[in-house]
Amino acid sequence: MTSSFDRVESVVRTITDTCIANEKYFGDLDSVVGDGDFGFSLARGFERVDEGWDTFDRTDVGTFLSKIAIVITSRVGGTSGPIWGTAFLRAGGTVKGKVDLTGEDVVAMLRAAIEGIKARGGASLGEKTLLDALVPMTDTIEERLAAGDAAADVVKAAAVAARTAADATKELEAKRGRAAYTGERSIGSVDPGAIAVAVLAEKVAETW
Amino acid sequence: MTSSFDRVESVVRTITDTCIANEKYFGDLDSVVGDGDFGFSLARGFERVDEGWDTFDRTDVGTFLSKIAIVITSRVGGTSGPIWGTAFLRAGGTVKGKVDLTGEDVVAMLRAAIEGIKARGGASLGEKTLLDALVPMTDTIEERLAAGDAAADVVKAAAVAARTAADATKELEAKRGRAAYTGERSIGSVDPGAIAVAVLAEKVAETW
Amino acid sequence: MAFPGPSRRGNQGERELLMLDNTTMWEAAMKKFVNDPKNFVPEMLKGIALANPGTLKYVPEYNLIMRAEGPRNDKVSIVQGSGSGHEPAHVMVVGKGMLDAACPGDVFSAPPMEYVLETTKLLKSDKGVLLLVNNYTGDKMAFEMASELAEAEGITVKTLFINDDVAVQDSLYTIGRRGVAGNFFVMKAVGAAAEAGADLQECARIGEKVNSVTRTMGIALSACTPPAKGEPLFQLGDDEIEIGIGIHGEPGRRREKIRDANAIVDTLLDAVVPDLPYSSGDEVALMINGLGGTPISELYLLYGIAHEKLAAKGISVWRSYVGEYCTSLEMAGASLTLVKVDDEIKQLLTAPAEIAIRVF
Amino acid sequence: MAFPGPSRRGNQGERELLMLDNTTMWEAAMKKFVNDPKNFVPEMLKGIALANPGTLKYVPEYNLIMRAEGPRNDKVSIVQGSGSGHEPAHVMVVGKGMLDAACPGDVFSAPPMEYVLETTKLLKSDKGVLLLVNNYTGDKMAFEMASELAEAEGITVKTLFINDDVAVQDSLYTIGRRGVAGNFFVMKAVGAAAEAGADLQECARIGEKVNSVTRTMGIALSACTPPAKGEPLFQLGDDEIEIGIGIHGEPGRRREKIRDANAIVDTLLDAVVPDLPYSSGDEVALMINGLGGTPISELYLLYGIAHEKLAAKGISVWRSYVGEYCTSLEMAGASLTLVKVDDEIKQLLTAPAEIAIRVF
Ligand SMILES: Nc1ncnc2c1ncn2[C@@H]1O[C@H](COP(=O)(O)OP(=O)(O)O)[C@@H](O)[C@H]1O
Ligand SMILES: Nc1ncnc2c1ncn2[C@@H]1O[C@H](COP(=O)(O)OP(=O)(O)O)[C@@H](O)[C@H]1O
Ligand SMILES: [Mg+2]
Ligand SMILES: [Mg+2]
Ligand SMILES: [Mg+2]
Ligand SMILES: [Mg+2]
Repeated sequence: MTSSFDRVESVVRTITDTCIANEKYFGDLDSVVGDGDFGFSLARGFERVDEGWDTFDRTDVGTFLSKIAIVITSRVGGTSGPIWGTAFLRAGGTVKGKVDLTGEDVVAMLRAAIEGIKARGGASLGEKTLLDALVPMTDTIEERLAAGDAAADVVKAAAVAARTAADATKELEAKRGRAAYTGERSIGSVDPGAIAVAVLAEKVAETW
Repeated sequence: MTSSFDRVESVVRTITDTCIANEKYFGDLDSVVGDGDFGFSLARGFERVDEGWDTFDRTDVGTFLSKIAIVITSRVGGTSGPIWGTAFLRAGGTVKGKVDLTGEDVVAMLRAAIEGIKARGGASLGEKTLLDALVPMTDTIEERLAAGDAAADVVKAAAVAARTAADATKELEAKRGRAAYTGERSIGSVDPGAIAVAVLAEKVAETW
Repeated sequence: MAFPGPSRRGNQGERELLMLDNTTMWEAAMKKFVNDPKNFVPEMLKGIALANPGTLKYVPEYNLIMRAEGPRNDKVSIVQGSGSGHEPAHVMVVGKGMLDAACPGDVFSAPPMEYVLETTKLLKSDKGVLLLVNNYTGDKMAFEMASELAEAEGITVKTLFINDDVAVQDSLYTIGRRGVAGNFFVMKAVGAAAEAGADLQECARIGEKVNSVTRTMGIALSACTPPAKGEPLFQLGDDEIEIGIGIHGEPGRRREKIRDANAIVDTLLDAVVPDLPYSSGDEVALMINGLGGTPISELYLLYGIAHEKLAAKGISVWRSYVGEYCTSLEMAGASLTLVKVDDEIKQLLTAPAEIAIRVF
Repeated sequence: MAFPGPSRRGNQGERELLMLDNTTMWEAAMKKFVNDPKNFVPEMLKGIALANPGTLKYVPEYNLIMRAEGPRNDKVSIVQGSGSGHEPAHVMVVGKGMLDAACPGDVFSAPPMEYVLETTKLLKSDKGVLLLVNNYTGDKMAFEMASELAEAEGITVKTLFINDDVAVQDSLYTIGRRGVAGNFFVMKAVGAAAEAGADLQECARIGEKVNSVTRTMGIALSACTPPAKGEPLFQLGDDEIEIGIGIHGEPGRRREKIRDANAIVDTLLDAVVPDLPYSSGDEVALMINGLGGTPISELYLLYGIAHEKLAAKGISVWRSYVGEYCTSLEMAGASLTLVKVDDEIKQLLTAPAEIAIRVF
């Protein structure tokens, strides 16, 4: 599987639009055991991405993603700004100078994003964060690519994996972020960050 | 009709108990276009009357009523303290030194109370105050006494007159007190003070 | 409440039922920090005194908060009474440079006459006692009766009625405009003058002057629940606001649909500005007063809008007053007050004072 | 929001639908003084600046309120950031003797990293910049990233995390206790020290010291509605209260039935007192902080009860702090904070300060 710059742009575009469109939904998820700002924070940040859309340096995928990362890190409030910004920054870092991406590149980007998130926030798998959707999704992508699946199928499988994993965060007790304060009371509600990953993966699959 | 000191005491006792028992009802009436404190104010004041009940000087009806008046004037807040206190004070003033009262005494007491209320608050008939129940009730008592009715019948007729008149305050526009601020919006709800007079008259008739 | 020993008493059953009702009511409906609702005011007053040891004294018999040092014969005593439920007005603005004492009634009830009389006696000074009263029927009666009686006992008393609320117009019948949040400016100016040694006449002149250039208009977004009542005083629809609300929850001029903050400030200014009127070139104090349940963030938002709209009319804000000055329990809402200031008023409003409400 | 010219863009339809939804939501459900909910924070900040001309400055690019005179090289700059919705914390305690600047994020959101970085740059001083941060994941990250970048630009920075909330216990996993209303005491003490010329090290020492003797516990009687959300953050039953509520509406330790004020004070003291612990013979500052929707009358009632219960334990209250210090929008509720004081802390807490929130 190779992916053109256009494809990267279209995926980032989808992420941008989806985060803006789901402001209320993401916010509602975050008010169950959090503070309700997750949707607002992402939406305001991705509005900035939208506003600057035509101005980002598109020399290569790495540069493009790092520009997006700066907007997110700088302008998204709450935990999500540093977390999501770091993810985009690290993903971009693995593909500096590249214009076309291989399947291995995509997996490397996602692994780098995951490591960045872990480094920034100190979370591990199973602590009820967006990692609990992102990691299983990346695993699936890697497996399907290894199995030689077509890109469109890989993307669909990724969406299914992300959704399944995100829904499964319901059973977890939060150990990180604001939800962690509630301890056992966090069991029974899904993690907003994980659901956001699932929604984004589904939208990407839909618009592939 | 003559009335013993016992009868006076029993009427005042009924007023006291009824005002305490109707705290919530009177308060609710006052929150429609007023500030909701009418029931609370009367109840707290008559609780004082209750507490001091055995201690009031019972030399004669005038002295007894003036002692009650002092408690009410002193300890009832809002408009009702001065208004109701003045009414008791003036009523007592007309029967100084008397232990048994005639029908004429009762009418004189009520007329004096009415004049006291008017002097204190500047209100006239038809301005949606307790006067609009008190005056028709007094008129009825005077008529029935003149017609030679028995005391128990006079008291019953008084209760009916007070009730009818109090209910009719619904149609009036408030010109005095807090309700007056609302002007035309006061039309459609009864005056709490007038209803209180009706309730008291009915209880007096019941317990006669 | 304990019923005292043997006595002639009527329908006891009905009264016990009522007490039971009250308890149930409290448990079921009331989200308040309160013990026995009947003791709400005394327990609050006790808290104020405990929070200000050495400077404030609480006299439980008369709901009285007074300066611990008591009245001084070389200073006019300034006293304000009114219903409770408007805190910090007036019990929390007792102290050097403002009130000498405040005697509140129960929630939203004028103080009983006796409270006013005994307060006046306890605050007796050779220079006289100035009673500040918000202009309501009950308060007026209690203060008039009390000052008559106090004078009969040889105390020099003057009474000043505050009536800054433009929501209620004078008429042949009503007692006239109500006193609302603008009373803060009267208390502050008169308090400063008295502290500086002004005589009773002069204190009264200053109070009248400040009152005459002060106008207020309020808006409620929600009702409020007097503790002893246990239920909201009135019902406002989910999208309704009450324009011209009284500080005791009395209905105002009219009900309207909720609108944005710009439109609300317009409504308030349209009522207040033409009333005095305040005109281009005037300097004003601008108060945005919270009614109890509205956060200070919203008050500052309103302030910014009002400040700019006044500037656009050529009216310049000399000083801002943003916060809670005269509330209606936990009612959500705000009032806007303008005071036309001159050098004398400015000096009195900024003179030092040491009162219970402070930040640190 | 205007969409800029021609650009590659996805599902526009869905976004327009969302905007429509937002408008409807505002009109239908929200009883607040607000224009466009997205501009709630900027419009409030503008109001603060307009209310304090000459002393405070608003820098819209970074949600920044700073002293008008700017940083001084002979004084450590004290900066606090956090989410908005906690007013007066922290934007209204900027001024001489307290903060040099505050950079809030949106309602209940840590400020974006860029705000913190640019604020730090604008507040650069030869004596250094002290960043005060309430201990939450998002705030911690933003401040850590910003101070790394600021140091890279040659600014001397120290960061101090405030964590006074006993409702949340330390654990292997969580970031630890939260910072809540007790941060007022840290800001006040550090502000006074900086004003008096203390160096960065000394300011940090004082901040750590005050933080180490400060403990808070809060209770919510109602939820609150972030303007941009338009709906309450959570639902509490008519007779339910949330014990150990977070200042962003995060659930607390548990839900219980509403009880009387005495029992509530017991719950708060039982959580706070044994935590440090505060013991017989200690002198404390006692703060009863309102969460935004609770009237000051109820706060004083709680104060009085707490004061007496502490006295009964042999803990004497040195000074009272009753009012709103750190709120959660219009949430009804209160928190209780104790600070164990010594002469140094007393002196710093009572040192003069000139800040936006004031009475007159
Ligand atoms: N330490 C962490 N590491 C990684 N992700 C985290 C961490 N803490 C929280 N998150 C994610 O962030 C989401 C919440 O984001 P946001 O609302 O911006 O945070 P907050 O309001 O608590 O600052 C959570 O649903 C979770 O997926
Ligand atoms: N000026 C007046 N003269 C006589 N009665 C009055 C006057 N004003 C009000 N009232 C009566 O008092 C009642 C309200 O009493 P209360 O609640 O104690 O007054 P407030 O709360 O307005 O001070 C009214 O229902 C009316 O009957
Ligand atoms: Mg959140
Ligand atoms: Mg009333
Ligand atoms: Mg009243
Ligand atoms: Mg947040």
